[in-house]
Amino acid sequence: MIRGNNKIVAFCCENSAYLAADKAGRMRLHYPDNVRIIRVPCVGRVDLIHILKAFEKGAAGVLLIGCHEGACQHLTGNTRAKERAAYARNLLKEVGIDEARLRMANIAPDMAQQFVREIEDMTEKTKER
Amino acid sequence: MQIRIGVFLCDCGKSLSNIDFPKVSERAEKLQDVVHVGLHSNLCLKEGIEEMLSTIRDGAIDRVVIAACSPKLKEDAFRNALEEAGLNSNFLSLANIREQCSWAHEGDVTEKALELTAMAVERARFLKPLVKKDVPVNKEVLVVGGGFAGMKVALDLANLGLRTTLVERGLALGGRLEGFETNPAVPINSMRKAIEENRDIEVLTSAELTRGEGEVGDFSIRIKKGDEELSRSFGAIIFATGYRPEISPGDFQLRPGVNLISQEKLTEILKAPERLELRPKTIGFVLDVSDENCRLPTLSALNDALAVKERLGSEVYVFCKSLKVDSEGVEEVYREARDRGVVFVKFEERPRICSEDGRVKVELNDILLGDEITVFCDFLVAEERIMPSEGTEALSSILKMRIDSRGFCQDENVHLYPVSCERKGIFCVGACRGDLDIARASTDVASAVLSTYELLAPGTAIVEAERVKVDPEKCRVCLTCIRVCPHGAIRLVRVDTEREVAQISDLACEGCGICAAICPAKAIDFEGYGDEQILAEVQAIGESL
Amino acid sequence: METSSLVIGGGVAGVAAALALADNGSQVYLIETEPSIGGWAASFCCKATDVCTKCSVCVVPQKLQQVAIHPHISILTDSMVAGLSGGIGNFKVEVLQKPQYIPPERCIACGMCAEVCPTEPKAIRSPSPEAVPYSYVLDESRCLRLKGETCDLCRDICPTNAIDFNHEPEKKELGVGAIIVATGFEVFDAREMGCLGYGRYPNVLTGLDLERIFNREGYLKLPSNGKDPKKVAFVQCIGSRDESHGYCSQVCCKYAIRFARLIKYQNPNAEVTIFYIDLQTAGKGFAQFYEECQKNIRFVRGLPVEVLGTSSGELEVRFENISEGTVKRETFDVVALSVGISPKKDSWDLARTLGINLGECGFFDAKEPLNSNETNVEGIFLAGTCQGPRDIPDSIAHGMAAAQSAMEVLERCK
Amino acid sequence: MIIAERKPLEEIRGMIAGYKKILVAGCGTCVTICWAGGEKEVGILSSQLRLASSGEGTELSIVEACIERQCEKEMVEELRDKVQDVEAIVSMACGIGVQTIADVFEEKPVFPALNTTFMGMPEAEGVWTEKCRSCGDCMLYWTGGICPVVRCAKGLLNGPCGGTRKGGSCEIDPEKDCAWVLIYRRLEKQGRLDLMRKYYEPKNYRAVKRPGKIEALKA
Amino acid sequence: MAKPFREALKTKEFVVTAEAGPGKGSNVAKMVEHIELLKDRVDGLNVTDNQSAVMRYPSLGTCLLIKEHGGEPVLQITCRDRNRLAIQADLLFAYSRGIDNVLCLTGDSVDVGDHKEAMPVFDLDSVQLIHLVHALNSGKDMVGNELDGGVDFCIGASATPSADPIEPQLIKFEKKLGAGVDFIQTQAIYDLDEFKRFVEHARKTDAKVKILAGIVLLVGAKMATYMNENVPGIYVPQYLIDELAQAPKGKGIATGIEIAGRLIRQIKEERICDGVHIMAIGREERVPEILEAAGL
Repeated sequence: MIRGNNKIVAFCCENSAYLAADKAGRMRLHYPDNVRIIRVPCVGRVDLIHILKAFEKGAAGVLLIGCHEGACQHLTGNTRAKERAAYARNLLKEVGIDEARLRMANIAPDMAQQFVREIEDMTEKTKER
Repeated sequence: MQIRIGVFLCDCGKSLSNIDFPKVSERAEKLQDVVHVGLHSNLCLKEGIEEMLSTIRDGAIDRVVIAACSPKLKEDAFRNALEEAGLNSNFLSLANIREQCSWAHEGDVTEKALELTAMAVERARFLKPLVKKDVPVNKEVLVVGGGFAGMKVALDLANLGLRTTLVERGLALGGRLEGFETNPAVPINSMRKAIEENRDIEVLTSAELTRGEGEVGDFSIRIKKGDEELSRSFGAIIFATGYRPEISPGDFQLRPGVNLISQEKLTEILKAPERLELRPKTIGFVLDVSDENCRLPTLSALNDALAVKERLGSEVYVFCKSLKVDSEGVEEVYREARDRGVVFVKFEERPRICSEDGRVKVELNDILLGDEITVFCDFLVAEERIMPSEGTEALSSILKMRIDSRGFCQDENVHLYPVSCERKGIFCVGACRGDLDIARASTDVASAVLSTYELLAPGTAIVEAERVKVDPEKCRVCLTCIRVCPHGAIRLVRVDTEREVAQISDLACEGCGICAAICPAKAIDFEGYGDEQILAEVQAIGESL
Repeated sequence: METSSLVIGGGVAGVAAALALADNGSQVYLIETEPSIGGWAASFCCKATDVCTKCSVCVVPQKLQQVAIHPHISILTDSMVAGLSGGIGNFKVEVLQKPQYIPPERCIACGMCAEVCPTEPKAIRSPSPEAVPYSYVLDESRCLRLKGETCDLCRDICPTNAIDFNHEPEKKELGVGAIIVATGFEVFDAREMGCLGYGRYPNVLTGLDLERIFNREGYLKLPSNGKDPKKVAFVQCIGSRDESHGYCSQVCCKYAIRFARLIKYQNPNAEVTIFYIDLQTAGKGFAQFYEECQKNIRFVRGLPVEVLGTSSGELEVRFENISEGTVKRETFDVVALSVGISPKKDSWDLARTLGINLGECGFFDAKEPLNSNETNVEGIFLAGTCQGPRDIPDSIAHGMAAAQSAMEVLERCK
Repeated sequence: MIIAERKPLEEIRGMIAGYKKILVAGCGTCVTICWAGGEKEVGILSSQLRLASSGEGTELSIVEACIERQCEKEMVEELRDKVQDVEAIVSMACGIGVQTIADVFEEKPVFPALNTTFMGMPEAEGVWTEKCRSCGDCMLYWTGGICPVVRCAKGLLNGPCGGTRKGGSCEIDPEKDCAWVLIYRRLEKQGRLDLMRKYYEPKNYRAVKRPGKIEALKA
Repeated sequence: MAKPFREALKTKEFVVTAEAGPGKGSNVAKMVEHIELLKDRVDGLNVTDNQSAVMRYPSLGTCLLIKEHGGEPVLQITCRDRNRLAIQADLLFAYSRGIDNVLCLTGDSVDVGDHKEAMPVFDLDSVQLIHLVHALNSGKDMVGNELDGGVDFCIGASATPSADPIEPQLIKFEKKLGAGVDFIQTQAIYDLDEFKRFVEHARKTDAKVKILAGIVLLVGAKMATYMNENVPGIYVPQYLIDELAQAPKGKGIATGIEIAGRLIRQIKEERICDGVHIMAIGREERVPEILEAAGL
């Protein structure tokens, strides 16, 4: 049995979500400290295996956070990530992991509040397991 | 060879009080390959960096992990520092323990700080050096479209000493504005003359693009002129293919040419009013019927309305829903028109237009008066709907670039505005990317010209060689990466005599990593965000240290 | 002959111009009167719902980032142009910089100074989250020490010994080949239209207020009681297309519609109404978006003449519904005034210093309509909203265009 | 090339139930290109298997490998060391690869992780369509290069059935084109419609004696 | 005792056949009813072969039944369920029991039927099937072996006049004619002008072939629109749909019968073709009414 931890792995696009996270810090918006942000150049970089391995490590939840649809600097990165997340949810279902533990979100650089809300949400959702 | 990682913790002037730094450093020392852990207070300042550099030199450290403020602030400064220390600037791994740790949470976050550091260390263990290199770029520029924008591009580039080939589909340069009286006025003729005299501008009329390969700095293009096909190579391409005005008579129950005339026809009339046997008493302009969201028709209607007043002295009505005044100087023109007695009638439901004993009958609900009115005009000047010019789609598919939802060049994405498209080295200026007035178009031209100049003028471009790289051994040539690359940066090349594999252009690659994520053979590595590097971070999560 | 250049104003247009010049190898001085660059746009908010609505705000932070770390750009904050001599190719610009009690290059933003500052409110302001450079600012008017009292708390605690009370205003002389003016705009002060109740009622806001609320809070709540808004009204053309503003501000209709959409997205049962004269819905990619919006946003032609507070704390809007030809009253709980773009009041001083003309609307005057960057003075160019209303992409384009004109000058200087 | 699809995880887990140490072997040719059994997929399947078993608390250790071609005995040999210390092999190759591995490592149970579906080509990113049924009696030369045997749902040789839908799509799937309409259009374009008017004798379905075997004549 | 179908084809002005759709199961009572009802009113009862790929009582069995009750059967054979051996065997058996009319069809795909997992055979196609019957008629099986006791079938084939696109269909149709058929039975037709064009075309290739227009009984507007959308090769013009729609509730079928009658009458009067084949799918009992409506 993999040692479960309560960590939430958040793959954050460095053009949007990562900046939002920084801003949240600057605004001292306090959110649960179980989140681990992994910076990626575009959320489209996140591969299925990255998501699965995170769960293998016992992550409570995985977030893919990118720019809003239509605002990806690489045009299709975020939409691909969205499709990938959907596909990954099936893979998780196959292994009996609650799909809700993987989510794709869209956060703009200035959306510190929304970023915090995402983290809190995911933390809540993954608490009762 | 054994990796020697140096970890540099910064407590930001001892201000990050919710992190127990001694504890962090003591535990960090136990991490694999870590040979040094130092605690600093001002790593971002000169003196801080100096300290770090000497430690790096003395400790023969070859991988640097810095746990401090957000990479967005000092990453570049640190990379430069590494080079100063004689290390490859890529041997840096950062942990954001200020913005995303100390500042972001209440209470003690030592554990998290430690884990973030551990993640950075794990990542550092897999870093490989990145080499900067110069790639030559072709300084020739291809300009597609010989209208106002295209000609201006060619002239401005020539001013900056870049040679251009100006390809025009039509018989001559000039384009849409040819023969039109525009406001502001455009010196088409003098521009054409200037181009003819300019040695750095090659003009190809009645010519069209047939094929396009390659990427920024090295596009190879086939151009069909008459029955001969020329192949040329260029460093950059600028689209100035303009727009196509479309009159849909279907919008009015009128006979085109008789009581429904085009803007062109009106211009003709205005050029020589004396030729008219009888002066029209009333002329109407209709807007927002064919397309509610265009600026250009409004602009031309306003200018024409004024001209009509001045030269024909007719009654002028402008029927519209919402007058588009959001371009420079239009409000003034609008006011002037009103002062000169042009009548503006606003409607909510589209007017009922039909011809009645030779004249045009316009019935509509004038929302300012709040009731039905009927206006008789001698003729109506048809509203032109602004459409992408013919072949835009074909052209963009030749160069593998996306078009927007209305079929114009350049996808709707704010990061591309004003003039870029998803492929580096290809620019779209003027009305080919939407309905743009002349003022905006000339601004477009200037920005595209400067971007092109920046790209090509030096003759070479400095890139990080093989940051994203296809391993020719592992590549199965499934073409997936070529199909998915949003920047058209990947192509097939022969590695040895018989075998072809995908190869990424260092210059055209924008480093998104989409290809690396999707490659079914895991043949693509993305230094800094490679699988092993990302997975290393993942592995470090939740490790009790 | 100088190949370096000066950009006056650190807003989007200025930043775009500076980047374009610097990327082309010119040494750029970017001067900004405020303590940080970015101008208005830096404090604006993304208006995306579940999809991007193309407001372009998200392109700003990256540009600021690039400027901040660009080796060829030196940023001078708290600075203004005091004098100009010479001409195209070799201008001598006299720049006056306010005392840098906390020099940005020394401040690590640890914030300990603010913690110890005894005054209330603090004399040391923390930078806004998007500030570039990200450093603390000392407010002369509040600082005890500068008022002559003895207080060294902040200086003593500052870990980098950055704080220095003896800083004097600094005069710098810069030699540049070309100058780009990008001083931006002023937001129309809605108080000038007292009848609309701005400043009188907490729930009467301006577009600018909305930008800031969404930027900081992320969600719109009633300023009066923190509840979700149920009925929201937008009023267009505030400080645009009137006697004193003979132009369209170009941005208001779009931002109003985007905000309306965003509010609907965040709480779908809110009713949103937009009062307008002519809707400016042209522009790349906006048509379909507007189509969408018409489904769940109410557009009313005609502008309110008066906004009154009701006993129940709501806002009664009296407006002439032109389409129906009637004067109506309707209550809302938020009224947002779509304030427009006004020329800067102090433009005149700069105009005099640089010898460039002002147009009748109060914006800097472009020499010829076909090149709205050129001024009457050779070598001085205009960028962005200081020349006329523009949205973010147009300002960036205009900035780059100005840089292109400047570049031609600098090329000749080489 | 050969197109395959991965089996549902449940089915695969059913096969390997009880084994504690397995090898998941990918194939680097056809099934990599069709996103079914390449190195990437090996990683995903292995990860899924680990997650599933750890979820149940059963232990399972997995060796991951991906070789050039599983349909070559010599190349399969590369796996020998890895095979040595596992109890079973999950092959992510086509049916051919699975059998090759099974032949080479007779002593070990070999399980297929893929369903081999057809021979086809990529239509677009992530889309593959069937193009050939290896009937051993190629008739493409008179059907304008469009194979009615596989692309007509009924494999008709003398023209379309009455089931052609409006606009020329297939009776069984409006998404698919009627092969014979395609053939008609192509031959028409080439001015060779006479080919379509010819009568074609019943097909020789034994052109290849099954199981097929070819011995190239040695020069 | 009805006179042989082939006789009717040769001699009669206007030939009428009706379709008999076997049911699922061994209970043939209802079938017998229909046979009794129709056998003397029509020149041939035409039995479907696992129609729409739904497993049913066999075509061959039903034909025997018709024979037993003194009717004139037309055996439908599709290529879907039997390979060339089975087909030939069945034909020999049929002939030996006096069933000597055969309609050669491709057959609907198993995908549309109730045994979707079944192996679709299609060893032959309809054109090849026609050739096969000719081979048997000449006393040899399809590989040329002599038969001990030959056969003599009256051969029919199908056609789809309202297919879109029509050209490929016509080419195949010409092949059928080329193979040699005695009669053509078309898919349901409603637009007579279109049908006329089709007949013209057919005559060009084969002046003698007898053409029976397919008449499918419409029971209501819904059915009509459904067929337009879902049944390939059938097109019901809007005016007919409207006519059906206007019919009072429950009277739809009456209107349908009326329409069918009208069509048949017009075909007969204008001598557009040689007869009709009535398909009253599941409503065989109403066929007499149609005949009356048609004045037959």
